[in-house]
Amino acid sequence: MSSSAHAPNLAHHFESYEQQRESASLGMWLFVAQEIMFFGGLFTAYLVYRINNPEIFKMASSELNIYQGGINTAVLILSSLTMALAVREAQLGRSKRIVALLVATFILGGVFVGIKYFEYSAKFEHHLVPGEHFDLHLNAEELAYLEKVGITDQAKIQSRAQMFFSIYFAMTGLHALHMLVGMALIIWLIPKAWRGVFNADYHNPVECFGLYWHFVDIVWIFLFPLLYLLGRNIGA
Amino acid sequence: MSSEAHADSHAHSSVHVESLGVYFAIFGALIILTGITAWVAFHDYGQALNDLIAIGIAVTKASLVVLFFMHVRHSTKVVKMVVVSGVVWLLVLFAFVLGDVFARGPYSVIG
Amino acid sequence: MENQKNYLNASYGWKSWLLTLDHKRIGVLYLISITFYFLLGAVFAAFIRLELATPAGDLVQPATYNRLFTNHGVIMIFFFLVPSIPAFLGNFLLPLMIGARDVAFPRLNLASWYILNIGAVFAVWSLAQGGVDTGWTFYTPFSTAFSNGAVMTAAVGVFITGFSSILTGVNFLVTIHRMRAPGMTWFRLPLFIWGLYATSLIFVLGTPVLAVTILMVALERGLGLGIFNPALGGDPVLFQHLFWFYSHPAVYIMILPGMGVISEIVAAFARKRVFGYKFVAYASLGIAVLGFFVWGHHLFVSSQSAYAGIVFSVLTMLVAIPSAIKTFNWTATLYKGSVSWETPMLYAIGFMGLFAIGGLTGVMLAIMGFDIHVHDTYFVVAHFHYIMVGGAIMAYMGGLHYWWPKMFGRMYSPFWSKLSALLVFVGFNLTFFPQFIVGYLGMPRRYHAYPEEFQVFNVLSSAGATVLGAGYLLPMVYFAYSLFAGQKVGKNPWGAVGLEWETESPPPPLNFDEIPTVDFDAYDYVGKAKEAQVV
Amino acid sequence: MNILKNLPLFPEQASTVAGQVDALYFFALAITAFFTILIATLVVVFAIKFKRKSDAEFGVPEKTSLPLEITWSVIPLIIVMVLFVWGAKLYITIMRPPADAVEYHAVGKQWMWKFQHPEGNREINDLHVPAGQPIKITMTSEDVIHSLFFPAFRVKTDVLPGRYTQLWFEATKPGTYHIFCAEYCGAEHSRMIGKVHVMAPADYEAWLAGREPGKKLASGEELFQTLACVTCHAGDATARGPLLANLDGGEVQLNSGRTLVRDDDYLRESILNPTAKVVAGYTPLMPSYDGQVTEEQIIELLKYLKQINQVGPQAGAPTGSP
Repeated sequence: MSSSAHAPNLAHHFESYEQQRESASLGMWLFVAQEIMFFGGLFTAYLVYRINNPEIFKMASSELNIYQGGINTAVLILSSLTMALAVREAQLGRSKRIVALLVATFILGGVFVGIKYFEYSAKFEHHLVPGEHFDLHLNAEELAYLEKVGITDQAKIQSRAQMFFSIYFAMTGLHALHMLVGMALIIWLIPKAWRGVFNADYHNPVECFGLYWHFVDIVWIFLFPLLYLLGRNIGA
Repeated sequence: MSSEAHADSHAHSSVHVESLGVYFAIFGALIILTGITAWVAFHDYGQALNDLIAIGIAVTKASLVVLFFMHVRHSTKVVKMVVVSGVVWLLVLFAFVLGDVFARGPYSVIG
Repeated sequence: MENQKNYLNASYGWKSWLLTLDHKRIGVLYLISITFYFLLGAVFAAFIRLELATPAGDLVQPATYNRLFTNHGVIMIFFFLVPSIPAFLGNFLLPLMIGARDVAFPRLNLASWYILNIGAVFAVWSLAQGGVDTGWTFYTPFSTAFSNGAVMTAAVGVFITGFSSILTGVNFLVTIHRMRAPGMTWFRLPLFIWGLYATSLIFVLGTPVLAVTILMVALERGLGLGIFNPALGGDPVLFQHLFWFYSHPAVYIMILPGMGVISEIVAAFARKRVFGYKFVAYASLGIAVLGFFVWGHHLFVSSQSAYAGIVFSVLTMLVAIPSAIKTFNWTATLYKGSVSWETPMLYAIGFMGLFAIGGLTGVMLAIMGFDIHVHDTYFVVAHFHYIMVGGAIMAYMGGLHYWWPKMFGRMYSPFWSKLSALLVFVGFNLTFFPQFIVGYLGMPRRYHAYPEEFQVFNVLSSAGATVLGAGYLLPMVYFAYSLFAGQKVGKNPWGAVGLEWETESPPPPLNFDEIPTVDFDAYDYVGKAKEAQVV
Repeated sequence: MNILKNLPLFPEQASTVAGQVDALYFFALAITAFFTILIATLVVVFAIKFKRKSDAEFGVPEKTSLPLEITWSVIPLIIVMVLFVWGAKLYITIMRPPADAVEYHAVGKQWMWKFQHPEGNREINDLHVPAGQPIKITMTSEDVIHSLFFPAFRVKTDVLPGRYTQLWFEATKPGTYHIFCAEYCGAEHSRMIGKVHVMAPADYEAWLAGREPGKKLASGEELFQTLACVTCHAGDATARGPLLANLDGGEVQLNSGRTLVRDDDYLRESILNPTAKVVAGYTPLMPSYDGQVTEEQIIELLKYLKQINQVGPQAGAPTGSP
């Protein structure tokens, strides 16, 4: 204790930087495990209802804009790269580069949320928000496909499509909320990085935030195929 | 809080700094896999196979992020255990709920 | 010792408490909060028992009664039982028992306390809005579409409170992994720490599922999404799966740390190492892990498939094994011990009897053919009160009496505390044993009025509740007295083994002057005996 | 004290399974009592026998005994496995109705039970059944989840909206017993109760005969005519709708190529969402009857459809109930 009493950024109850760093990283990983289970509840609901309504989910999924979803996937992966690099720079203690990469991550996060905003607006315009105004329009080809697999009841198609969009909004909404929280945390990190507090001994905040950001990326890695890519194979 | 902190910090106190090349390679792999998963989605191999490929690619991508971007490759055993537990518990939730759903059949019969 | 600073007198003023990062002060903050929530929950219980003293629903309106039992459940479970032993006793003792200066994340620790109370504000606010009437289980579609209570507010409260548990769990796990004193190996850890570790696992892996499930209910009720709505093909049974995925392990959140407390008390007051230490330690983990595979026994009559039911039933049966191991090992610890009948020990002895009944009736409920009849009757109510009150609260009271002198440096009245232990034991049995009988007779739970032939048992129950209430109120008096006028105690008033007993009472702000090096096993009463002889 | 005169400790046994449930209960109770008394006795005896005599006294340390640990793990394991197997077998018995069970219907609704006899009589919160006859109750809910509970029969099953669940019993002892709703369902949950009247078969027949016909709901046959089902499902080869035969659990092939069992859920869906699962070889042109028929009318229709099945497919308009 006495040897590290004057060490900057070493909390009083830790004996060494290594203990502090490993504690922070383990703590963050436990939080990520918690997040897995949190989204896990939603994924369970998705799986149950998709198993119950495979064909209608495909039709509803086709309504999503694959370009917006695809670009967002790329944006998020790129932001994961900039974040990973920010952590690397933090390990090396290069403040300016940390700031630059954090800013890049923030901007990419902003792009993602921006695209999400346009995506949501389109859903409102097209009456794809669950509720009494919900109205899924299917073209003749899609209707023909559904008829071929034995689904012709319009009320059922509408209700199950609403279920798809309920889950879509719950999952992507919660994901977007995580993005916003992440962006707020970047704003908290940037001045710290600017002041040069991060170095090989002390970079836990950047590293832990990185774990959070990557986790949010991973959630999207699953959401993209599960929500956007269904039903694209029809007629292929 | 001061710059002296940098001076007397041991340069590599047991922190593993990954090389830049690894990060860019993983990024490339993630983008390519995203392309493949989108491409496959537009081809019909039978729904089961399509789903299997989509999930397989997503799991691969997630593993790459976890192992490289999140440094689990160089993490302590405890951290690895936490990652595995998180996934295993998720699978428990899936398995038992879906087991019942399959055995019970679709819930509702009303339109 | 007199002039030494301790955590209580190190600083003064509101701020020094409300912004404290000291785990011991945060522990005391939890004590104050959960005592308040306990009293609140108890008031609801009192009204319930008063209403049920007569068969007719004549005291309150049915809608009011539904709000009473719902709020009794919500407050007692989420705001008292879940944080009770882990967040209060655990917070205070975990760093002391493993030889650390604090938990790994002190600020997060304080945040957890605030989160609990913010959640509670919503719960209390829901009372001001007329209360919530869904039962603590929030079953859909009643909660999403039919209830006219303040479901949203209560759901938000439960959601927020969940994060208090999660963050406490994260904090404890990291603390146990990373903050142990030199020489404090895994198998030198006191069994209370093993209990906290197992509990924290459930906090981290179970609570988020409850949080997201409650969130889905709120999204459905508030925003019109339809995840459990039968009209959209939604499955109310899916809600039950997700809900019980957390809520069954939550029972182990309540009992596991209690079992840890009992291990500590039994060892200290028999002056003997807990028999089969490793088995008891592994049994804690076993219960925590197995506990995640058994939730479906709440769904035997809910149209869950028989196949799933059979799997859940057999897995539930297996939980009996680690529970039996613990109980037998505690009993064996007493054998050839040096048993002292202090108040904490009386609570521990009471716990063993009541937990045996609670656990064995739990096994009975896992028997599928039997559960069909007693499911959702007072048999279930009696069973889980035997676990939660007869088990968890008895252990909580035992722990509170055991560590009270450590926390505040003063002793309480042995006479009054023993009397209260007796009152609690007698009152508890009188309250809840008749409920087994009336449950088997078929009285469903959550009934505001009931057929006349059940009255005898309900009168007994209400009478017992009065005794039980007296048993709980008494400690408030003698503990308050002890705070100011109790006899001062030294480091180790019970002559117990454990790092927490090697520092001052109350402990100094940083727990230990020097971080101790541990070179003895947990409950090393052999070493203690030698030491005593030398002296 | 009046209430003390008739103080029950066990509910009446009034069904074939009640005795079996009670036997299992007594066995489990004996085990519970044995272990509780064992532990309580040991704890108290040890606490007295080894009471601390002086403050300098310490416990005598003991090595953990592996054989002991194994013993007190394996014995409980064997006991709980016995309980599990016994319980699972009984569960199957209680959950699976016998083939000769007569089908009744129940609809749960905040806060009442609506019952229908196979003969078409309707009752609210009262149910008359003959003793000695297996009775299967097919149930659904109009709103929230309820649970139909007959304590004297030891049976209970949740009643869900949008789905059929089943429960069966064979009453053995004439008498009047409780009906409870066991799943919390809102404000008047504790008033969602009723009485089941078990009658000797002859009495039951007399009771049935004595019911005013006006209380009866339109029979399935009448509905079949008034809803114009008969126009398409008359049963000849040229009809637009499929032959309504072999409806009770028989298999049918669909347009999609799938084969499924024609159970109640399927029939119900085919009335409410006729185009959801169309029988192979037919075009989906039947209109939906969602909103036009009540749950009880559907139940009547289903009963009638199954009667056709028993009488034979050639009878386009078989004789209905008397």
